[in-house]
Amino acid sequence: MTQLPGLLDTEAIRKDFPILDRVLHDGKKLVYLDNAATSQTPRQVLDVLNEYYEQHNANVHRGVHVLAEEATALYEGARDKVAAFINAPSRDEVIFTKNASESLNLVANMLGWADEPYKVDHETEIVITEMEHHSNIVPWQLLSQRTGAKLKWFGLTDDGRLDLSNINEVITEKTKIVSFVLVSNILGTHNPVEAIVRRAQEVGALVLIDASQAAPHMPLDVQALQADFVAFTGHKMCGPTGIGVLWGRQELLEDLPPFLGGGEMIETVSMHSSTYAPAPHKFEAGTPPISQAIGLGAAIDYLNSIGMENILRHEQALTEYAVKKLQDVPDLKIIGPDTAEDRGAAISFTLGDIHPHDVGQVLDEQGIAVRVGHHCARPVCLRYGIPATTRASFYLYSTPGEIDALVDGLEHVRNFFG
Amino acid sequence: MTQLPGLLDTEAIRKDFPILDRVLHDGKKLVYLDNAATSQTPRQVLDVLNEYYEQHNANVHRGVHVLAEEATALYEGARDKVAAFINAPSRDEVIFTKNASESLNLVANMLGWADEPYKVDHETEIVITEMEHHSNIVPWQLLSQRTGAKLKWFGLTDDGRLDLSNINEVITEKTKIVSFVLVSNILGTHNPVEAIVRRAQEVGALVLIDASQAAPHMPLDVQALQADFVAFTGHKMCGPTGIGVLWGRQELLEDLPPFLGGGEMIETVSMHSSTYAPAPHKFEAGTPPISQAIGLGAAIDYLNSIGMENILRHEQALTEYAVKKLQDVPDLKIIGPDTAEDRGAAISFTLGDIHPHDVGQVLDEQGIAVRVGHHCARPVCLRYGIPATTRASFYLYSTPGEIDALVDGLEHVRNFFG
Amino acid sequence: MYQEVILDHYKHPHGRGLRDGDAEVHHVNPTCGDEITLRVKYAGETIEDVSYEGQGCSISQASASVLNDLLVGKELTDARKIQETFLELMQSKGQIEPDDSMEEILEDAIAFAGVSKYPARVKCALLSWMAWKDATAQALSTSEAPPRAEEAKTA
Amino acid sequence: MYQEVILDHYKHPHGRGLRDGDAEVHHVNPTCGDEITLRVKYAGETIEDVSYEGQGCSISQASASVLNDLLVGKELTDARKIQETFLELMQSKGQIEPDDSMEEILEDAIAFAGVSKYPARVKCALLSWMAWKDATAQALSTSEAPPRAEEAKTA
Ligand SMILES: Cc1ncc(COP(=O)(O)O)c(C=O)c1O
Ligand SMILES: Cc1ncc(COP(=O)(O)O)c(C=O)c1O
Repeated sequence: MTQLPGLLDTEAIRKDFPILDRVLHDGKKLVYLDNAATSQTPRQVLDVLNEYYEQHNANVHRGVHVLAEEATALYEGARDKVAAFINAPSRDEVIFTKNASESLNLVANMLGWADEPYKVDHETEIVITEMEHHSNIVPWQLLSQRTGAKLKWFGLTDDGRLDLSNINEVITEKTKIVSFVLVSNILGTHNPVEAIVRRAQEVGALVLIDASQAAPHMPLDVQALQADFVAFTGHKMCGPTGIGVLWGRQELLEDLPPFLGGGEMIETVSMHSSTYAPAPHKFEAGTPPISQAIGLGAAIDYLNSIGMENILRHEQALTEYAVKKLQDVPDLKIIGPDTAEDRGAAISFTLGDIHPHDVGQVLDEQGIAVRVGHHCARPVCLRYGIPATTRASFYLYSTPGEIDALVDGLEHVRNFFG
Repeated sequence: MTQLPGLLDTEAIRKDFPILDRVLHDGKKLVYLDNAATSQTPRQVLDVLNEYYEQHNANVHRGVHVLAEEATALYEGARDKVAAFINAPSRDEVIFTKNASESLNLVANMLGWADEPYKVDHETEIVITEMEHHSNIVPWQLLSQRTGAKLKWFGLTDDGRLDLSNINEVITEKTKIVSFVLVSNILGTHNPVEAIVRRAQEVGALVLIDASQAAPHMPLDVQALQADFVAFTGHKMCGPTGIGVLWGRQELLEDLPPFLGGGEMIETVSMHSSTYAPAPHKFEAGTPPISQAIGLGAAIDYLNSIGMENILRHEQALTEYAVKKLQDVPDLKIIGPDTAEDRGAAISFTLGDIHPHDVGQVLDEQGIAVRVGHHCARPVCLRYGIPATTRASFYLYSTPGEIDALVDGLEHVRNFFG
Repeated sequence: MYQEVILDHYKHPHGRGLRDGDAEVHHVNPTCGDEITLRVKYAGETIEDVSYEGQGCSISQASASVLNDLLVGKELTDARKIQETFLELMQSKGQIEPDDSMEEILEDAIAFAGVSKYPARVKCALLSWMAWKDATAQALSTSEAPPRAEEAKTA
Repeated sequence: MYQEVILDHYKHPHGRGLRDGDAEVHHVNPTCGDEITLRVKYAGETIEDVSYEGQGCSISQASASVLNDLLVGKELTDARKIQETFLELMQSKGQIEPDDSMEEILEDAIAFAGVSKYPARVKCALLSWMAWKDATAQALSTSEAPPRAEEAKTA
């Protein structure tokens, strides 16, 4: 077995993930390298979910019976855990959504309906980047179509990084919001937050950071980031599906208008008018994803038990190993940074003329699960003139042995289509 | 044990719900009568959730590996189950949301951004009723504030039914949308769909039916209802939290604009513009609540195994029994229809001058879980000049014995505060 | 949680009814609809009267009655101390075991210790106290600049 | 799913390249970016040529090659029958065991039976066929009113 400095004790960790024992296609052991799409769920999280439904299930808030109080305490307890995990100044700044996409749309809609000074309208500009996930592109296209605001973006350099050379032209006095990804899900690039935030603050624009590929993999400190909003999603960080998070600065959440209307988000309702509860409830209409939030809390406990610094170190070691090994595969070209520096553990590549669909399919026949396609970041494919990529992405349970299996698998693919 | 005609074999059914064995406050057995807030979850659903996470968990759509294909088949299979459950003409008319509130907001937002003939603007009118859940009031207040459309509503009669006497003045040629609840969560009233739909069709208005309190309790046939949209929520029908449904007529879903933008809802994206996938995906941005949809599918299997007709009969028998027994409690006044006719299994009442909070608390001390407050339907409380109600609500596992326990509990409450 | 003392105050509220005052506030607990209208009357720094009307559960009603008992006749500095101690108790989630000094300050109000275990009911217990705080701020701002709580404490 | 026949067609595509035609269409598979530009040329009801250019996976490329093999020289009625049979096979989710009559109609295209088990790949296999159908409709509508598929079948 390959030993790299900084690796976690994956033998022990893998025991927590029942799915990793799955055997596919008559005897192929699952090699799960699709973690940027979704992570697997440890039994510690499943245990908490089961216990919730078997012991405490009730609708939250305003109940006076025991189950309702327990469910509320668990749900609000999960909020405390998330707040601590991202070092939020206040638990009331943590809004539960259904996924990162809803979190991003929530901000776009708040700003669309906001009063001055936040209001996005035809005289203002929105800034994103060419490496955004579709979930951080389409909401802004919709907002721009509906308000007349101009949508601008940072382009990419040939080596898969943000081109900030024209930052002062892209972010201007007209910019109301700058929204960008902390770690790209297709390129793996870890973006330079500070430079962007500094310029945004200079012109008084708000900053939204899409941390969907960061929160699962490294310590996240919203205060250090100096952003106004940070979005991420539960299913990529050992949590269940159906839960996302939006963190936002308290005074913004106070000032900005609500998005979805309904039960739980109100203070008082009459047929003629309503007033709204303070944040976070103002932004959580209807019965929230209760068990999912609790499951995310359990996932955070699990990640903390291993340590985000340790997870980061583990993935960095794997990424360095993988980048090297992959570059030895003939005809393989990494799309994105081709060193382990300032990058996450998602590595996209092309393999000669072999279409990623074929790469993925033949790898699958060997039990190796990777993602192929444009990874919901089609502008990146357009930018690099490729139809799609194959992407391998690692997590805390990934091993060097799995990277070796991938490399062997790619050799097989080459022979197969050679 | 009280035997009523039409009752289900609750002894067998209750074995499926682990939480019903819970013992509270040193030895009080849980009597769960808060089913209108949320239902309990049978182990058949939990088993499916666990199996999903332990065997098949992956992100859905566009994956070529086994797990992705299995997860997609399970997720889309759940859509088939929902479509069959509500007799939808097409599976593509079933949109998964996070809860009924999102479903209702989705329609309000579609109409706000729609082109003619659907567009809601300052020349048009929106019609709701005074017995709506806040989740079917606030979205329309927001839409009305943001577009200038006029919000109108049907009032209530003294016996807790819709006052349709002025239907032709309420629904007019200006009406673009009529949105109302099929079964009220506070009054229990089952509303006369046909009269409202007929008038709406006459003036060419769309009809949205909030079936949150209907779908769990009776056969639901969207074609028979002749509505344009129907919304409901998974956690009230033995499913997990974090999943809701919006059914809509195909041609409307084609014509109307998207709401949340992001991954999965697109056809093709460039930085300059995007096109959208056909429904239902057009309305499902981001990673959907995968396991929750699958869990809802399992809940539907479970309900079907018992039979929605049988569940309806069971609840009708219980409701008739409860209405009679409750009326024998001195000072108890039912808010809503005081017979079992055209009503669901949620019964609200006041008990003399004793505040519902006190009623609920003292019942809780006896292990009896009811809901107290305005039940997210504050206009109903205003209408009847009461601050709040106590509400008992039943489901397929409820028994006459639990109703007896409630009645005894209420006697105790009266003595306690007497 | 339903201590005899609480039930007594609920059934026989002290000082209920609206009388003359320097300021009036109306507070609502949106989750349950509890309401209170409350007036304060000051003679300099002395609380001459706290009068109130309202509807709500036994906890919110009894709490208003206890408030009237405890605060009428007190100096503002002492009243603030009582209010803060009550707030601390109610936010303790049942973790504080009231000691003698707390009992001395809170008198009958110590009976609400059990309520602090029920998050849904804490707001009921605090309703009148928050209303009093608010009304006092209004009354004093219209007369003369009030001493701030912090200054008052060290005075 | 990667039958020898499919790989052969992929590596040595038949009739690839754009030539003269009556109509041209461009189809894209948005989920994977597969693209095809396809032209049809008719001589009356006879398919004189199907020419194409495109990029995509082996399945979509091989499928276009097989299409060219199967359809060029056929009468429209027969071509429609082949297209419909192929569609049926691809939508079978691996449930159809192709019988002799199907094999006779589909020839090499029968090799795609295995692909039908992979929902994500079915669209790849159908891309060129959908493009052909579309191009044909265009070509015929610009010349004369085409016989409808239903009529053609019973003819
Ligand atoms: C009638 C009615 N409509 C809408 C809702 C909202 O459902 P959810 O809270 O799941 O969004 C509820 C339940 O809370 C309800 O009873
Ligand atoms: C960078 C990035 N942003 C946003 C998202 C959207 O997350 P979700 O699909 O959970 O809404 C993803 C993942 O799909 C992502 O990788």
